[in-house]
Amino acid sequence: MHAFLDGIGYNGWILPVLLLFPLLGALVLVADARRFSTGTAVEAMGRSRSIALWVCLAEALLSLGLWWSVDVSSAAWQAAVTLPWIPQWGVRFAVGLDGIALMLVLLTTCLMPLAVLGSWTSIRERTHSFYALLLVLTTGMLGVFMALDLVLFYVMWEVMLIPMYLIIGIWGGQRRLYASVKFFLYTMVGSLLMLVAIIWIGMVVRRVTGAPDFSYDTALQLARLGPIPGAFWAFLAFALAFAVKVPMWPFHTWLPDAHVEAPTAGSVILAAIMLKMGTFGFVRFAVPLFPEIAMAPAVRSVFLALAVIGIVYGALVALVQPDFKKLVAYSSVSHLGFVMLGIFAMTVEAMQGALMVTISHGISTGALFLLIGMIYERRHTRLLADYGGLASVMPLFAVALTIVALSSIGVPGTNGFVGEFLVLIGSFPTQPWYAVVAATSVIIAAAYLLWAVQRILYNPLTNPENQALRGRDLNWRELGLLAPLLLAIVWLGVYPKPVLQKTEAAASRLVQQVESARMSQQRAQTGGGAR
Amino acid sequence: MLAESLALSAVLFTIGVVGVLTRRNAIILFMCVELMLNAVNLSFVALSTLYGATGQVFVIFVMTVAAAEAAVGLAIIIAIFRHRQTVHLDDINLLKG
Amino acid sequence: MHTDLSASGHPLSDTVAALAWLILLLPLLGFVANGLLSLTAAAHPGPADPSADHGHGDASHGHAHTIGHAADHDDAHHAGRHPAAKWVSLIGPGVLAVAFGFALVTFLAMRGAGEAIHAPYVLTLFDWIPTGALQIPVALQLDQLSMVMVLIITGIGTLIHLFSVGYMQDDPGYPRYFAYLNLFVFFMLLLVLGASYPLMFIGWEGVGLCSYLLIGFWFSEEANANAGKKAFIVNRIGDFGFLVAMFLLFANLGSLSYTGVAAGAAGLEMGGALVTTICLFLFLGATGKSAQIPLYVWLPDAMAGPTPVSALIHAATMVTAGVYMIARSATLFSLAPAAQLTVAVVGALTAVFAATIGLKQWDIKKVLAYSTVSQLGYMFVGVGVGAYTAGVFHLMTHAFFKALLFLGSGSVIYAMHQAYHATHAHADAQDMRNMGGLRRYMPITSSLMWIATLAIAGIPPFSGFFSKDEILAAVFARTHHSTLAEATWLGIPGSVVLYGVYALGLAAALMTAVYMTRMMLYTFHGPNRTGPAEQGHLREAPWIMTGPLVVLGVLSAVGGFLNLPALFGGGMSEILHHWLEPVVGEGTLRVTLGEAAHLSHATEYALIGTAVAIAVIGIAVAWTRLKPAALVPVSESPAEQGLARTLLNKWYVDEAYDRVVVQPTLGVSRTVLWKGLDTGIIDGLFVNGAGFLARGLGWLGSQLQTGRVGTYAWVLVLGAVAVLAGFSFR
Amino acid sequence: MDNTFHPLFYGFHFYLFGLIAIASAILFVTRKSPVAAALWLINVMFCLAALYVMLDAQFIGAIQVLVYAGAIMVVFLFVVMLLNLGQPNDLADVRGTGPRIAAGAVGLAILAEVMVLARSRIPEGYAPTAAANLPAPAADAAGGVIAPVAGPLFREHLLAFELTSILLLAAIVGAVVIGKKQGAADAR
Repeated sequence: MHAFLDGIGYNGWILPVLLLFPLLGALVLVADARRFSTGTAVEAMGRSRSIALWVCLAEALLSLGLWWSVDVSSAAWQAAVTLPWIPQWGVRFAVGLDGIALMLVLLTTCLMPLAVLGSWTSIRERTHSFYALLLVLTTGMLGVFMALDLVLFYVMWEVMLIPMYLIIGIWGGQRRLYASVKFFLYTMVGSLLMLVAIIWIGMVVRRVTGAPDFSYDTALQLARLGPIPGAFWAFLAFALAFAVKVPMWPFHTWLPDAHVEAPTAGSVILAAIMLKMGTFGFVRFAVPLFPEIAMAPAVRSVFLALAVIGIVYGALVALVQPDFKKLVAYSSVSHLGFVMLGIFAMTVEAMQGALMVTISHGISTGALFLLIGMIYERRHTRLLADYGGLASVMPLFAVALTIVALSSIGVPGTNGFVGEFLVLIGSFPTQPWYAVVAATSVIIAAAYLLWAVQRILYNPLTNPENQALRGRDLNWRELGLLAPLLLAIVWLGVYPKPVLQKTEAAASRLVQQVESARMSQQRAQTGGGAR
Repeated sequence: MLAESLALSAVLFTIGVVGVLTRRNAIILFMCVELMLNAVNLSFVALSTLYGATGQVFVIFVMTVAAAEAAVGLAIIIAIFRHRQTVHLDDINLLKG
Repeated sequence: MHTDLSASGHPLSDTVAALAWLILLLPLLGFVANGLLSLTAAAHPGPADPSADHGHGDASHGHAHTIGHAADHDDAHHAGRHPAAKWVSLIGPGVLAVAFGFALVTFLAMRGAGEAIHAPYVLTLFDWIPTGALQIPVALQLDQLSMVMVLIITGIGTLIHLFSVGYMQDDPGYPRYFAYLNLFVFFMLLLVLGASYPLMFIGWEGVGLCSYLLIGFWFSEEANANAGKKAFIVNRIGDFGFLVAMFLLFANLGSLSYTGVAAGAAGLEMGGALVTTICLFLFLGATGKSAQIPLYVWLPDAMAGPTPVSALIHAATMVTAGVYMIARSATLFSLAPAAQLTVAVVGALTAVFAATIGLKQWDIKKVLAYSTVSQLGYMFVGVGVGAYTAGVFHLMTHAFFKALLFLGSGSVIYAMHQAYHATHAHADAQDMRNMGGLRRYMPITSSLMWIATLAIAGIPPFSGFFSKDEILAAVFARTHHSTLAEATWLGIPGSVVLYGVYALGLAAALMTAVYMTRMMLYTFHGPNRTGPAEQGHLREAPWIMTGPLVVLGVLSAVGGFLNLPALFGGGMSEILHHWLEPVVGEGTLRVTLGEAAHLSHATEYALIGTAVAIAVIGIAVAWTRLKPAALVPVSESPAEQGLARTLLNKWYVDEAYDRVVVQPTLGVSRTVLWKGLDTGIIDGLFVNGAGFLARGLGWLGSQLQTGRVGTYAWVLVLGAVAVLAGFSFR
Repeated sequence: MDNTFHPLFYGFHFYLFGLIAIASAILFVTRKSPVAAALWLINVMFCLAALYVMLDAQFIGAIQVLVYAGAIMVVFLFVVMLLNLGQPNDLADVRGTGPRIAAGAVGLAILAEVMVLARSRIPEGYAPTAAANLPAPAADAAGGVIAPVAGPLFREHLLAFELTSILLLAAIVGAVVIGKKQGAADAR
């Protein structure tokens, strides 16, 4: 496999192609929409979704090569491509991957075809523009994961925001306008602060080296120069932008609204991939660029406290949600609280656990939203009280929902457990009390999900509308859609070794780098004390 | 006589301001503005005894401007009056925020 | 799957033991096969466009009628047999029988190797979580303790599977039932065979999952679904304790495998805070799984599941996982006398508390459920005082007679169902008040149930007597000259605590004898209350069900000879003790300060005498005081009064938990967290607040544009005045 | 110059015209009818003209009378007559007592501040340079009274002069357009 990939110089061109291919697809869709404006809505739906599906599948196939071509053990950026973009400002189109980014890119490319399949019959009007937006969204997300240049990262961050805003705003539920505007403003405020921080970094680099340079590696060198005045505020700006995206506790109120009002595909992508932008941001930008500030005891305990509050708070509030999508949204807040706990505990196991939770949360919450979409298509309601006894009329759906719920609860043998276990056992040596409090959410998670599953699948089948679902279990498309996710849930639960090994090198490099920075800072403080 | 004329100019100016604030008739408002301009002219002239003729040059300019302003202002008042049959300032509030 | 024979040096490595993972794999294959059978039959993928609501569907509706549809009938037993029932009846029990065969062969190989085996035989299959310092391989550990457990699980499991073939044959969810049962056995085997705490934890949560699925098997009843959910959540609280214990172990000892922990434990100092906390958290996990005082509430509700499930999971295997876990961490527990005393005290309290509730229950399965909780209390007393062999021995004998009791009650319920089914009566088939005098209709079941009752009461020569007596003797022996005696528990000196535990043990034994005899009297003796029409249909259950009962009857009778006290057996004595020596021996010795329990013969005879006397008194009291003839069927029986009512309502513990824990949490999270904090403060104040602020400023600005020239003049002049003031005061 | 010779005469007349100006200004503000107000304003202007002359700004004094009082005030009167605003009774012109008191207070505030500023030291930056302190523009024989004004008007301030002429032109065109009959404007 290696020979074949090197033969075609795979690493040389793959990343830019991965970025541009969806845009191409979007253009084709737009062209097709104009040329085909005569046909009925149903035909338009058929054409647009099949184009989108083929583009996403091709993208996924293309990206699978990365699994072999990216050599995770080497410290250099893999499949790196650097093209000059705005030379005066020292801005380059620089993309590259390490172990962490590789897994997130693969998660994105593999989930997109499922998202398209998920909205196969639920999106009926203006389908061309819907799928075009989905493809642009893919580019934005992939760009964020690959960017090695701060300005490119920021541009991709915004490119990702606009399509999602439109998707929620146009194809959403009743309160979609409120939800989409809230989502947009929330993220925009955060990202503007980040822009200021990026420019600040550019200026500091210019002051140090004479020419402004926004590449990530030079920014990393910056961290080694020791404390720079204003670095704290830059870190805070980065942290706020990512905290809104994670979402961390106080900045999470956009998530339930955005999820409830987004169409199925929107919810799946929002939960499975876009929330990972925040945690990826912390792992790639906020912590490594300002290690001594991020790891300063005060800052670190604040983030740990917010993470743990997020975990317990998210779980408790999910317990009392009448709306199933809101319940899953709050559970996402809880799961991503685990990721933040893992990141700020700063041990190799905790970091690996954090990355494992991001991937497994992407899979299980993505599957959960797809399932909700499927029953919403049939019953057009998200309230748990309207359901009951579906297991006897829709056995396939019941099996799928049970497995996905168990993975989300984190029962061993599913992917959920591996991540959470690693985060907890990794963060215990450095933060025992935070880990114990976070572990209590294991109980609440079981409570709210099982209660929800019971209200949908088990209780007596009294509601006539539920009885009418007898002949309408999951169809072959939906089964084909869920099969890879269920397989991934069991596979990652039983044999997570390949994924863990892919991310181990990058995680331990990050931990060593931050630890060395913290040690040098402590030495400087103790040494400095004498001065 | 400089101090006294400046004082006088100040008094006249203040009377003009009070007039502007209290009167509701557009015409009278304009006249008060004229009075304020005259007060300013007085101070110009008073100071020109000290700083040379440029003060007086400015008085000329002020006068021309005052004339132009009066002309246009009155034209506007006439147009409003023809349209609204009143010059009460409080009734003319089409530009409400 | 490479079997890394790093332990190749081990004597067992070349024998059949190397194929131990087959024992584990067989039930998993059974689960997959039954699961597929269940799904393929029930699964009919719906129409391509799901939202096209074409009413009640076309032909597919009719076809789906027979399969997976009957589950929502109140009485799930007669809706017609599942088409794949034949295959499932073969796969389900067959898989387990083969596994049992393998286990036997491995056991014989292990016996053959004899004394040569001191180190456990660890078989590493593949890496599960290889990250940084935490390397968790999927490894199986085969030693004497896990061998005993595997034999119990597969042996009794096979019998119960055979019984379930008869019991569940007519249930439409038949393949689904056997799929879950096989999955349960797989996880239970993984729990006992796992070589490290995380592996045990997989099995731990896996069995919790299967008990959730099986308790809520007839999910169309809300009560059953609630019971399943309650069981899983309460277990999950226990699992939280187990998790924290694992974190402590990893953080302090750096390893999670048994061998690693045992090596690390040597460095821990006796009675230290660390080892005590670890043991207490482990015990919290055990209370969750094995239904001890704080977290026992789920077991009685678990009776909502089918009876064979109650027999297998909630009597023989799953609930004993806690005992196995403490026996497995004998090295840790023996270093923490305070923790051991806690285990013993909680065990004794549970034994008495559950026994009191058992006195007044009318549902036959509830009586047995509380008796299980009580007997588990006994086992915890055993392992709590460091007599790990006694605890495991009672675990084994209890598995025999409790499985027999449950299966017996299963065949009684089955018979009652057949009777009620025949006459289409809708009475509770599990309530003792509807039974009575079944001895005449079900002689075999009743005589076997008598054997089990005598065993559980502790009448010699039945197995219960030996195991229960050994625990009580062990407690008595440790009241002086043992690490426990010197330690203190919440200020009370160890020996006083142990005497208390002994007294509680005797009280529990007395009550056990009373409620078991009460159950036997009300079900099998006295006049029949089922009703004249039904009596014709009451008959013995088919041989597929009564066969396993006979085998269990024999085991309960002779089980005691496996570990005769040194007093009687001479050469044959303490077989189990010698067998488990390499695993738990060292832990026991540390508790007894090096010497085995050296009770003089006189005191031993005295102890045996008191135990037998207690049992006989119990039975006699029940026999004389209770009058089955006075009973009337449920429909006419009066409501209970006073203490009886509190006992019937299980001291209102469930209601207390609900009011103290569940409702406040829901209330707080709904009003304070969600409505108050989330939508109220964060959303209301900050997010929408910011919006409101912007709009407010806009409105304020617009007020200036009144359109009146006067206002503008005023503003102008005021501005000028302000500027002048600024200058004049500069 | 004059005051050195007849200080008393000069001072007396100065105060005389000052007081008359203030009195007529007050009366101008308080009159109800616009016509009366206009006439009082003209009176103020005449007093000012006199003051200008006393301040050696004879040309300005003449212009004041000629342009200001003569032309602008005539236009005002003309407009008043045109719009027949004369009747004082129907115009509750003056605002209520509240605003008037406030206006008075504001006026006093301005006066007070001006007094304070007048006494305060002129900051060194703005003090008149020695050169500017040359003797008052004596009416030299050649240019007569107008020369000192005309010189700077056409030398330094030529641009301003041209601009004002353009301004006047614009004003005229504007006034004509605005003042035109309503009908013609709609015809377009």
